[in-house]
Amino acid sequence: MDSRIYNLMEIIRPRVKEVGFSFYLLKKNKLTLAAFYVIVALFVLAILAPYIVPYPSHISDEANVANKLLPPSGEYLFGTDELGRDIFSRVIYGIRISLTTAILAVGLAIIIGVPLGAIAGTIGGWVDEVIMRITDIFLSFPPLLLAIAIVSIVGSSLNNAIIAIALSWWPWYTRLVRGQAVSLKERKFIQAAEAIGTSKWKIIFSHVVPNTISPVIVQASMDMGGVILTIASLSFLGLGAQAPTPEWGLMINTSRNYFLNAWWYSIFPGLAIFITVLAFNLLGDGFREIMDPKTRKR
Amino acid sequence: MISYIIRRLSLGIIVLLGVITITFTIARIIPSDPAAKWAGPRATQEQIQKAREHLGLDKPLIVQYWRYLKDCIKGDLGYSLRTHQPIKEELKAFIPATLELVIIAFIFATIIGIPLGIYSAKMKDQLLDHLSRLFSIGAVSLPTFWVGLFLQLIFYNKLELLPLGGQVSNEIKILYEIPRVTGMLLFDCILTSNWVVFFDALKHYILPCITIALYPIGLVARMTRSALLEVLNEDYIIAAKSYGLKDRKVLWVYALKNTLGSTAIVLTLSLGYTLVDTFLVEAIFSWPGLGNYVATAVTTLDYPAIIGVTIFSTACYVILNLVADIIIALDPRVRL
Amino acid sequence: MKKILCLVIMICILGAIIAGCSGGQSTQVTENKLKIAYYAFISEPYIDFDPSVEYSNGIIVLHNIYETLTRYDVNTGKIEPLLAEEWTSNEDGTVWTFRIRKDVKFHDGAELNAEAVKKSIERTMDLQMGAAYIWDCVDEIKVKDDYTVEFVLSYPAPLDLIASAGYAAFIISPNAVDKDSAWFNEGNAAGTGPYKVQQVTKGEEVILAKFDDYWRGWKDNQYDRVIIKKIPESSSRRQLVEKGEAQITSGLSVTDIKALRENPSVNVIEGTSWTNIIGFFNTEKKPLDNADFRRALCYAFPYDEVVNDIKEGMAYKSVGLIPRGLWGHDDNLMQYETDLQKAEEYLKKSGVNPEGLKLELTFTSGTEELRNMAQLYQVNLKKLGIELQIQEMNWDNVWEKSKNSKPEDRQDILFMQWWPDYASPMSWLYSLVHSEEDILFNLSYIKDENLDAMIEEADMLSATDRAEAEKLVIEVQKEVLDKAYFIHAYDDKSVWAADAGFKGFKPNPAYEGVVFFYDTYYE
Amino acid sequence: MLSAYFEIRNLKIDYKTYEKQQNVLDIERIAIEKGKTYGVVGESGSGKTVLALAIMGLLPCPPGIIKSGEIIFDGEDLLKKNNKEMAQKYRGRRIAMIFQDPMSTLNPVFTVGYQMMQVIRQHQNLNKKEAYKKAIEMIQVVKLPDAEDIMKKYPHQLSGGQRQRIIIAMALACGAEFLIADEPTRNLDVTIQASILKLMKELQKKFGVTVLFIANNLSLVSTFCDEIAILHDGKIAEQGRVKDVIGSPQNYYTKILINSVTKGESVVRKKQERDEVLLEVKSLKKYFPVKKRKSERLFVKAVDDVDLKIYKGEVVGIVGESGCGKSTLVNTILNLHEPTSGEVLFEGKNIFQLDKNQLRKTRKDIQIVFQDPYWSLNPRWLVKDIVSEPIKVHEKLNSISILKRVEDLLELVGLPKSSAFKYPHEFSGGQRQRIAIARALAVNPKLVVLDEPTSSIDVISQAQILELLKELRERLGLTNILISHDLSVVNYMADKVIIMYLGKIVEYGDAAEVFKNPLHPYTKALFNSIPTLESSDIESLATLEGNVPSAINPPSGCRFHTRCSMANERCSREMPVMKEYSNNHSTACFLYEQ
Repeated sequence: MDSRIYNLMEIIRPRVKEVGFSFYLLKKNKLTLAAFYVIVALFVLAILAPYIVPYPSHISDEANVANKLLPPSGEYLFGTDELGRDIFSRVIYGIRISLTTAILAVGLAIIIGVPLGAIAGTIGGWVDEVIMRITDIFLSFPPLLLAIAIVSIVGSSLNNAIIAIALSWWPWYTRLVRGQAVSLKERKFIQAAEAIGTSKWKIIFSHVVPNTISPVIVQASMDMGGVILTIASLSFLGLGAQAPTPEWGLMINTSRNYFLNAWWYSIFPGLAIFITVLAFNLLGDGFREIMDPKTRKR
Repeated sequence: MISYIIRRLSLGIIVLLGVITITFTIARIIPSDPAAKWAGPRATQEQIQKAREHLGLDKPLIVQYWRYLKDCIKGDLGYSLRTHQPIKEELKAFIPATLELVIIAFIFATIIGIPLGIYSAKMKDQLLDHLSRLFSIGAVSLPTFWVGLFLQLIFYNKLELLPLGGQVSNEIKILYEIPRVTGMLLFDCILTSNWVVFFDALKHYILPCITIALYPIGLVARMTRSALLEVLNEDYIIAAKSYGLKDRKVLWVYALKNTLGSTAIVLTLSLGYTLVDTFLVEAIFSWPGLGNYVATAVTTLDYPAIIGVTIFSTACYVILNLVADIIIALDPRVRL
Repeated sequence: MKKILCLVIMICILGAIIAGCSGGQSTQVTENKLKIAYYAFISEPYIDFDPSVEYSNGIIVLHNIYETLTRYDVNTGKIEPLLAEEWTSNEDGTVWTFRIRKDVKFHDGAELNAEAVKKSIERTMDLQMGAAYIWDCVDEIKVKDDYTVEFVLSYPAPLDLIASAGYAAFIISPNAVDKDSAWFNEGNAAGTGPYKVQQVTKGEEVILAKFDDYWRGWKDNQYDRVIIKKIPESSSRRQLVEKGEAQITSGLSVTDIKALRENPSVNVIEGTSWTNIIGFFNTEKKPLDNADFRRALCYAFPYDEVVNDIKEGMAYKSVGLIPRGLWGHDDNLMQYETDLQKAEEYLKKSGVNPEGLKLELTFTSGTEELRNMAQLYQVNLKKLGIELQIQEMNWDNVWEKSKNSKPEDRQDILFMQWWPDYASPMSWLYSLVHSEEDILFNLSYIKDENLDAMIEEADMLSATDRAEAEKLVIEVQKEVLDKAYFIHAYDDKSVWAADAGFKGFKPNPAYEGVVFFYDTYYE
Repeated sequence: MLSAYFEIRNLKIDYKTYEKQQNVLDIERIAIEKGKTYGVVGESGSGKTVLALAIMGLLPCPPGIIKSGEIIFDGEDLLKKNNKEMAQKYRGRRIAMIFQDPMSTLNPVFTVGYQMMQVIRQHQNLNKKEAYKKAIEMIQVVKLPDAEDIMKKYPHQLSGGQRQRIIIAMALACGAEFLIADEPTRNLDVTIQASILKLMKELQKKFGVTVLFIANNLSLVSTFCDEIAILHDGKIAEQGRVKDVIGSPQNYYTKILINSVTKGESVVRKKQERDEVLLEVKSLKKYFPVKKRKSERLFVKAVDDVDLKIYKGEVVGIVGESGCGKSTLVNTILNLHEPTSGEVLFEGKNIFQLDKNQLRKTRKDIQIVFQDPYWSLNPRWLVKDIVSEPIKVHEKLNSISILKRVEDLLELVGLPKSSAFKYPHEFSGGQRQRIAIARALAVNPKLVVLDEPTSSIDVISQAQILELLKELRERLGLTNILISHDLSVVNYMADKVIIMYLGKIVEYGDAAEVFKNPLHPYTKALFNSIPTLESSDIESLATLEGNVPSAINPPSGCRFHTRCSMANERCSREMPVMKEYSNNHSTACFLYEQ
């Protein structure tokens, strides 16, 4: 046992080096690095929102109609909305909503999609055929449309929107992971495990799934942007978040009525969506390059 | 090749059957009673019962499913609960306007997106590449509806350059005959050489087209770039260079043809996105298209209409995928 | 090959754009003699083009194509003749005789006579669609002579009023009466109205052209063409009117109206509306079955803020259930005020513990004012310790939920607009207060035999003894207010924005959203 | 100093990586006289390909940095030319390159003809017709039949050998005078390798081309070239005339290299009687169905009617070219495939009829070590998890005793205990192969299959791994099946040898006997087509005509008769059966009937 503790440093150092290497690759791509910082900042803002926002009560506890639709000023950085609430505070709080919903939707899609893909790719045969046909069916719904259909029928709420988006998003992961699994089968450690007598399920979940993590992360980071945009679109159609939730799409939807008088009401939530989605897309693109084994070769 | 197409076709049919099944399921699990909605708010029980019989909802599920399936195959998508009109007819009226937008966006995506992606890949990590990446990723990160609103604000309200919405000006509509051949206005104008209407319409098309084309242009440019970069790393590209082939030839001929398959897929994919984007944008531009129709159907919970549109767009999507697959099949690497 | 194709397409498009920019000016449309009235409407101009069936937006078009026997006059507040020159009823209001105007032509050339009236109304009654129920009282329609028609009712009813209804009271050409709905929905119409159909685009727009043989005749400065077009965005509609493109529009957001008031080239027209906004309590569910608790909730509602800040004065505070301008309205009725202290008192009195109490509020999505109102209400209730959950839904989902067979599964509070099918307070009392076996619109789920009896009696009297009926209507309202069955949020105003040159328009609360283009002219 | 026709002076190339800027190439001088052949031997990672690309001006910079040096070709310094000049004047026109992997060097979406004509027209002012004629001519020069037919084909429709010939044709099409061949035969079978090498030699003489030949195989380079340089870690370890370098190596690395090639001879086998049969394969067939075409079902007959016996404690080597069925045979024995027919008896029991429990037990007894230790270890697992995987499947132990076992196993294969908590990528190829061996040994198997255990690791580690395997076999009394295309490895390790061709065993016997006295014409050709340090020149190598026939539709009669120089009419009619020729040495050939 002693020897193991003794060698701890030796074990840790390569991991640190690995992380450092990833960061080095990230640094090489300025745009990706900028996106990375933006996302870190967004997460920090989301977590600290209640403490840094000037009017936390403007999220749902307070309204001051007398101050409605004031232009940006020192007091209200982004102006106020139709109920006299501080748009800046609400936009910052909106990060929380967007990030959590996006993470939940993507997470749900991964939870459904990845195991199915791993099973299809590893087992093959008719199981593969059935899973992939179902996947094809779901893939052939244009992405937002299925969500629109589901939410408009089961009722609009943020939770329903998340579920609907996950339902229309999982097939991408199934497809991706299946492809990975099929190529992993070529790698001999799967055969080795089979030769040893490891069970199929063990092979799927301890050999195949962990090895699909990097492409799934790449896909997920790119999807985050798409999902945020989709949630905003649903809210814009009145099918997502409910007032007074400071969701960006809902804010833009509301602002349409004040569009000509209060440009600031539409522009800031719109910019917030744009910046967030852009950052995730850039990061996803960068991740794809970084995680690509070709680039990873030193 | 033929057998491959047949196989793809049958897969497409299976997918469509699946889509119909899913929509049927969605339609049956909704809480509200379609018969009551059909009969109207003050209907008596008998009237609702009559509506139920009329809509075939009194039959066992299996029978309903079978009927639904048969109808769908015949292209009959049932009746709108709101207008009581056959959805098929309503779709026929609304599809062309949307289709035209989508086609124009598609053309833009092809003639702007692909070259942009190519140059970006060629100039990897140079300024042009960074700018083009920023543009293409920016384009896919913008909320379309928001862009539409601001374009209107700038070009109609502030600059007074372009019209606010609709397809043609009212004066033109009353004074001139609006050609109707395919339902796609610009195209019809060209067909009938009706240039007055054409140029008036053209002005109306600019803002919606820009709004809608932004996403596919960005998507196609982004995907073309990454597909091309992958190919440019291949041995045969280095080999081609080692034979002394010109860089231009290597890029535009040797590398590009290898990305054809993925570009085709992205183009199809972008069409799907574009179609859905029109749902968000058409209302803003008062566009007499499918998106406007869906938006109304959604707010009034006209679920047969929603499902009709869903089935229609899915069918389009499946067919496009088929086309893309056949294009890919032309790639000799795919062994048939 | 592909490159060449791309090039050709690109050149075509470029050429077209260049030509389009320059061509726009050169092919200047020759000065047109036609005068066009463009009505930018918030939604689809019609849903069903069959005048017997349409129970929605369509009246804004149909009232310019078809006419009714009588019409509610907004200036006099009375029912005035239209296609009927005069009418009488027997004493108990069960037999009504209408004399039909002579020399009135339908668009298809047919003559208006008693037979045409009988067939039109019978068609509507037979189809039993839309608002056909308004004729439920009619037992038989008799043609007395060519220009006299007699209605025999099974119970007393104000048939002159009913004949002026916004929906389901149109007179259709005898040539069209036998046609089915499909024929109408192909864009056909045949009425006696001032305008006939020129072109319809379903779901989008309707273009109407002046009917030269219209019986009231034409003046020079009336409009030759009418375009009614769907423009869903408030900002778009506002911009159209501002730029002088559209002549008239409505349904603008309060900020847009506020901005337009400053604009000299735009007239903002206000008128009464019989629409009011009502909150319904789920009285079959705890703790809302407790009248004191409901009173507490009524006292917590931000009445003034809603009228002054959200509606910016484009609404009145409600007094009672019946909106002003309609008989049965009484300004002296008690009305709840925003008073959180009182609310607190009633809360204590009710014995309901607000801690952890969550109330669900539903309303139809997309209604900006309701959303804002709900949020303000939410803020107020929070001060009482009650959490209000706002749930915007499709009307169908709202309604479906409210009709759930289990009271616990229904919403707690529901906000809804209500307006009458014809000018009578009975619409509120019968639909919203009178007990129902199958829930339809009695969404506070009131079951009170006493109230039922009063309402039934008032209805009977309304055709014969208006004064007595009015007393009963006020009585009912008193009781409803005392029990706090509803939140009487506000009575809406009808607010329009029109081009300064667009004259002669006056909003008519009996025909919500309708512009009678014959009455309008340009200056 | 007078400069030679081609000369590299003081070339220093760095690669910029995450940690540091690393020197990858540092060559003091390489000089080649016109018309000569110069060989560079080095293992992967020694900087060979960097050298080739640097000469062509195609080295990607960054990450590459050319720090100093000159590459002088016919009096001009290539490093001073810009890209355009290189493309117009040198690449393809005067200097051409043959790449290592014929599979990926041709663009898959264009026909061979199109690609050839593109290259020809780039450099010669020819119209389409003339270019076409020239292309046909070049295809004939590289001795491919049906030139017109080949022009129309896409690369994937050609075999590896044909593709490499096309690449050679393209390289020579425009009259290049200097040819860089970067492992031109790497992915080819030995018999085809020999014919490609012969072709190259012939064309070199015919066109008077100077060749820079780069490869990792010392015997190959020494047979092909006049002068050689041994490249190690980017530096030249030793250079000079072939005879001098091989005959009296000075450098330590060169010695190891030479040693590794010649090790086979020094082994003395202990003769011992073995009578206990561990594994018996009886008329085993494994057919893989391929796509139905026109209602006719087709099969790839990967293993066709194979019998063999393996005794306890034996090492049996299986030799054959790719596609001969050796991997399928092994996978079927491992029960990874269901056989089409026949049986595999392990300790007398048919493994395909076992119930689940018995099957698990057999799986425990048969283990495998794969060829590429990078691909055979799960990169997301710690070494302890990899090694203990079979233990967890087959034995119920607590985690501490498992860890103890893992540590013991790691020590057994010569790795430190602390390796247990590292990931595979932290190890070198040789070390990874040790981990794979440890895993195979974890549950005390009776039979260990070694699938090319040394073919993808460096020479120094190769020797150590073979040593380890040998030692383990002595210590644990293992029975091994050894698959390898490297005859010297088989010769070094195996007691018995099996030669396979197209799914069938053609020769079988004691290793010493077979190596000394090969009987079957295929075995002879196979043995003789491999260049050795002794083979004086390329002409002496045996070649086989034609391509390996398709296993979907194998030739009738003796499968080898289409390529056999001794074949007669009977061979195409009848299938020869396995006959014992001398003690423990059998073959299936009519030549030895009498």
